[in-house]
Amino acid sequence: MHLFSEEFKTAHMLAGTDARLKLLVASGLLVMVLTYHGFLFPLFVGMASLLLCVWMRVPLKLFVLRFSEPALVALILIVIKMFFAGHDELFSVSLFGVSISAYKDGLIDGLMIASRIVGAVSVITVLGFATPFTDVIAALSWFRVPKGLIEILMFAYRYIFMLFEDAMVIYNAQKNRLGYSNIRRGLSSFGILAGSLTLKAFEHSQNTAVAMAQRGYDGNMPVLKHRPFKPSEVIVSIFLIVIMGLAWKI
Amino acid sequence: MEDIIRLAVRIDSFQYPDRTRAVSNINLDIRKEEFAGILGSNGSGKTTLLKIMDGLMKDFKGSVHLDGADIRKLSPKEIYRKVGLVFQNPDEQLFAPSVFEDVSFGPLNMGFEEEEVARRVRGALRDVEMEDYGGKSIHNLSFGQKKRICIAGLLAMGHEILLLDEPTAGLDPMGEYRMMDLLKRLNREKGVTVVMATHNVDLVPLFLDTLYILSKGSIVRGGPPEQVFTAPEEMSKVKLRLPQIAELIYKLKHEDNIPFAKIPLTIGEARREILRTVGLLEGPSAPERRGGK
Amino acid sequence: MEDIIRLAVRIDSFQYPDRTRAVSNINLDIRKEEFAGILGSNGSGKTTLLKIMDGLMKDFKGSVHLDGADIRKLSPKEIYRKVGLVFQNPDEQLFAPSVFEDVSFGPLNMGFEEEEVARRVRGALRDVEMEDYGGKSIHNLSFGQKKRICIAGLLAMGHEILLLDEPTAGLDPMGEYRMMDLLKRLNREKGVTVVMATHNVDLVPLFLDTLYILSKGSIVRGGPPEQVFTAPEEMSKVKLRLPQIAELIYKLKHEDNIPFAKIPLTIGEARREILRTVGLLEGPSAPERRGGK
Amino acid sequence: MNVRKVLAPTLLAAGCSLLTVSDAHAMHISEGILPYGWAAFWFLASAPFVAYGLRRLGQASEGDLSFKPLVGLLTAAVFIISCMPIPVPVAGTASHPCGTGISAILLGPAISVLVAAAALFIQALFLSHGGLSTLGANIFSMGVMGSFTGFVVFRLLRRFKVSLAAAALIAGILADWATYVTTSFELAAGIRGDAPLLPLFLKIMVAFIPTQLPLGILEGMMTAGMISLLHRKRPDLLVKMRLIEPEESVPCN
Ligand SMILES: Nc1ncnc2c1ncn2[C@@H]1O[C@H](COP(=O)(O)OP(=O)(O)OP(=O)(O)O)[C@@H](O)[C@H]1O
Ligand SMILES: Nc1ncnc2c1ncn2[C@@H]1O[C@H](COP(=O)(O)OP(=O)(O)OP(=O)(O)O)[C@@H](O)[C@H]1O
Ligand SMILES: [Mg+2]
Ligand SMILES: [Mg+2]
Repeated sequence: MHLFSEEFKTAHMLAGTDARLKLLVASGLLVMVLTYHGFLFPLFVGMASLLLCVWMRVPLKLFVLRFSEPALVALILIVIKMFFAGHDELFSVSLFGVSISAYKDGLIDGLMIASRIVGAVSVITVLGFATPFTDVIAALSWFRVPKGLIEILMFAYRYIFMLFEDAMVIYNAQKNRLGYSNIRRGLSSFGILAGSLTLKAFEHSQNTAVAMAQRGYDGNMPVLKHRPFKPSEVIVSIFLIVIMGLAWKI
Repeated sequence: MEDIIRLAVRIDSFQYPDRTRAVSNINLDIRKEEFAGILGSNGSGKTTLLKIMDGLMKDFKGSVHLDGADIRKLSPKEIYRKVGLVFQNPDEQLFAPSVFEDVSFGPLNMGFEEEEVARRVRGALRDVEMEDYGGKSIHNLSFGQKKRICIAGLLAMGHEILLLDEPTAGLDPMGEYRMMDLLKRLNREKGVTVVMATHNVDLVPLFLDTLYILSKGSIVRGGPPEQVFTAPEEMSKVKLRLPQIAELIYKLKHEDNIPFAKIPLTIGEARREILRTVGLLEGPSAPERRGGK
Repeated sequence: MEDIIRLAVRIDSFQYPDRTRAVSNINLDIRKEEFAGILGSNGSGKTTLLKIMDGLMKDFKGSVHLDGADIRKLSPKEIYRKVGLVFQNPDEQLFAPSVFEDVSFGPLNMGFEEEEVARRVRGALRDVEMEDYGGKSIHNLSFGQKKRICIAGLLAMGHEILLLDEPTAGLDPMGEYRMMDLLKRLNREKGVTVVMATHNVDLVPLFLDTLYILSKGSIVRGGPPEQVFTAPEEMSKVKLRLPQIAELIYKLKHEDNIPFAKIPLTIGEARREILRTVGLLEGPSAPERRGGK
Repeated sequence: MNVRKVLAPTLLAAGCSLLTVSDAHAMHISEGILPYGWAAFWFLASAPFVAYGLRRLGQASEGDLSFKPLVGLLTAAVFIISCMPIPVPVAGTASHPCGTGISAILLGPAISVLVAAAALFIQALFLSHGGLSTLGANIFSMGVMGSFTGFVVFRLLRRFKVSLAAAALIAGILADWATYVTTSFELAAGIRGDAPLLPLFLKIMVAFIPTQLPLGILEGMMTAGMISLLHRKRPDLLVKMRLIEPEESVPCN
């Protein structure tokens, strides 16, 4: 399962940097992208992020996959805006006798939103690629995100893997006994898989609770420890924010 | 083994919700620093009994006392400070993403400093011979490796009472032996009280102070291992058998009429016994001649 | 064992996604009606090897041929009509709600009529001594009982080639013996080719035609069990040991200089060997005197 | 077994489509779509619900160590369920169910908001599915509207002695639709610029009808399937969640 693809995350310098700083810088950039009026800055951020991803050796396939959804949304938005909002008629097409006109200001609006999407998504994508999940959690707890939420995130993260794992395991077990030998049997097997996965998952969560209680869990996860900030990293982060801030201003 | 009772188990009966009566008529005292074993066939109730002793199942008829206190009235925290249970199936026990995180979970909850935690984790991983696997994901271990990590997870906490459900199952022959040796050392040197369920008639009984035989949910025999393993017929009634070494000597004694004085359980004892008996057959001087020890 | 190769395994190397190299340089031929065993310490790659042989993992370097056909090119249907794998951890294998439903899953998929399915399920459950548990929920079984149901699930399908990952682990001593006996009978009477991974040095090797020793992902030794089990030092290098009986006789022979002609693996053989040797020491007529067989 | 019949096609479709990535998820609002004003507004709107959820979580997990793992499990389930793009042939696009119906029924609406928040956060960060800046909006539509609708509908129907499965079915459907209506509104408000809100909202909603109508029904069936499966196999859980009375729990074997 390449959902989180932790594998390449350790291979580069960015993975090791303080997750709190990464989170701050990313949020800063995100705010700048959202508050910017125009195309240039978001596209610039997008380009920079893309380069970073290349540098991090993010597999291209993964990258495209990550961007496919926002890109499509952006495209749809451009179309919606172009045809449904605006005054400045650009051209008009006639479809089944109904004439629909495209508007120039609508198109520009659409493009602006699209560039915002590209910029924002790429910032978060880099953040996601560059930060192991557990680091994110630790950083969040430092930012005083409520403990309940943090714990749910931690459990959820574990169970996501577990559910995929369990689904694979059941699937293999069924395949091994000819579970998917024809469509009818396949359907029935899949039903069993779904049901079994559900029950197994609940069973698992109870087992986890018992196993954790056994080892001293009393309803609160042990506190996550934080290393002190590294001055060099802090300086680089501030520098980055300032530069980007300048670019944003211009 | 001292004469203080740490776990006093009196179970009239316990039924699972589907009405399977898994254990009944249990009267078992685990003494301080005892090394006890529970041997029984599949479905005889070993796991159920250990889970009851660990306070995980409460709706049994009878009582279980931990250091004199009713286990049903103790909070999980009070129980688990003293008692730790290694589950039979490692997948029921491991939950953290990586080996290190899993093993450190207990010590962290006990409130130790980071260094102490790391020290304990390293120590525990060394004990189960998995030092190099700290960073590995839990899912990516082999079965025997998972089993080892389960045990490490409890060792790192340093419980006074360890309950182990088949700790040697799934370990390789050398791992089995080392694990038993480790438990024995914990028991002798640190005074840890150990209760383990097992099928391993060949190896495990040699390490135990007391051995209980469980059959259909009840204890049918108990005592030092040499006294419990007597006749093969007795054992096969409860779907068990003698240790192989014992069986060999038993057969030589009873079917081939070689006059062994006792039935040994270990290779070392058997060697001595054979040499002595063969020596007897040949005349008293024989063993010396062969330099046997 | 015939001289037709059913599984030809040539693996240069196999790596898990996290870069663990689990097996390498495997060159293994499983013959028709062979009963082969793979012995190895924890993490030596047994499970991985069996999963590759079962077609579950395909991105290895090398080739595996099933009856001459590249296993990577066969459809699941083609593979699993012939080959069945019993997983090491029963929780990886059982998925249906009840025992009956789980065991009948395979036969149903093979398209049998309801009666035939029921007949097969009953037969398989009888084979693993779980006849009375058909209606029980899978989750409510003991570990050993689950293990038995796993095996029943495959037996009910009647595969020509059975791969078993630690089929005796978790079974009680008598269950272990019966299971091996059952597999042996399947092998001898029905011509089923059996490959099993195991840690059980004491019992399992006695039943095998061929024994392979796996260490760090490679096969380091192979041959009939008597030839593989030679010196204890050799074994302990790969974290294994001799069967206890063999070790006893080995020690008597090499340390106590009792002139045994060979190192037996089973109790029966050991008895004969001891009687013969002791008889020799006493003079040729001795065994008859004691009526030893 | 009826559950199996319902679950099978549902999940098979979902599973197959996981492999063919042809997705334009309509349910979560993507990163960057909303102008900052709206983004902030939706954060503020959902904050009280999250806070309330946290309080309920604290109360519920007190003395029950298995509660937080259970919430985590359902979060994982919601995460996965709302990652399944389901192709809808009519519209030529794909969308996904949200799963908050089931979590609201099992855990109550307040905690279900948390579940949605956590699932959305992980998706935003690691899958670019939804977004951090649009997290507030997505929590509001999927978490708040989805959960409360699902929960209220379920409880109401149960009050009128509707069977568990039927109540779950309808609750699942309506939770899904409520989410989609809210999302459409958020989207329209966010992107309209100076165009009038209502027509755009209606257009977006209509555009998604072919996708979302059948999807809602699919989600309802999934919810019903899971609830009745739990009812048969783990009635103890439903009793614990106060969905059924202890005497309603059929003994399992
Ligand atoms: N959750 C459960 N619900 C119902 N019955 C159960 C449950 N767990 C175990 N049993 C039954 O209770 C009996 C005792 O089970 P237990 O797990 O204690 O056996 P065991 O001695 O540990 O066996 P094994 O050697 O196979 O581990 C068995 O007959 C089993 O089928
Ligand atoms: N899914 C996985 N991902 C990564 N590494 C794995 C995975 N499964 C097993 N390994 C590693 O591969 C090696 C071989 O594992 P395997 O399960 O084949 O061992 P085994 O011989 O079956 O051991 P055991 O006796 O404990 O069952 C081990 O070092 C293990 O840690
Ligand atoms: Mg057990
Ligand atoms: Mg293995």
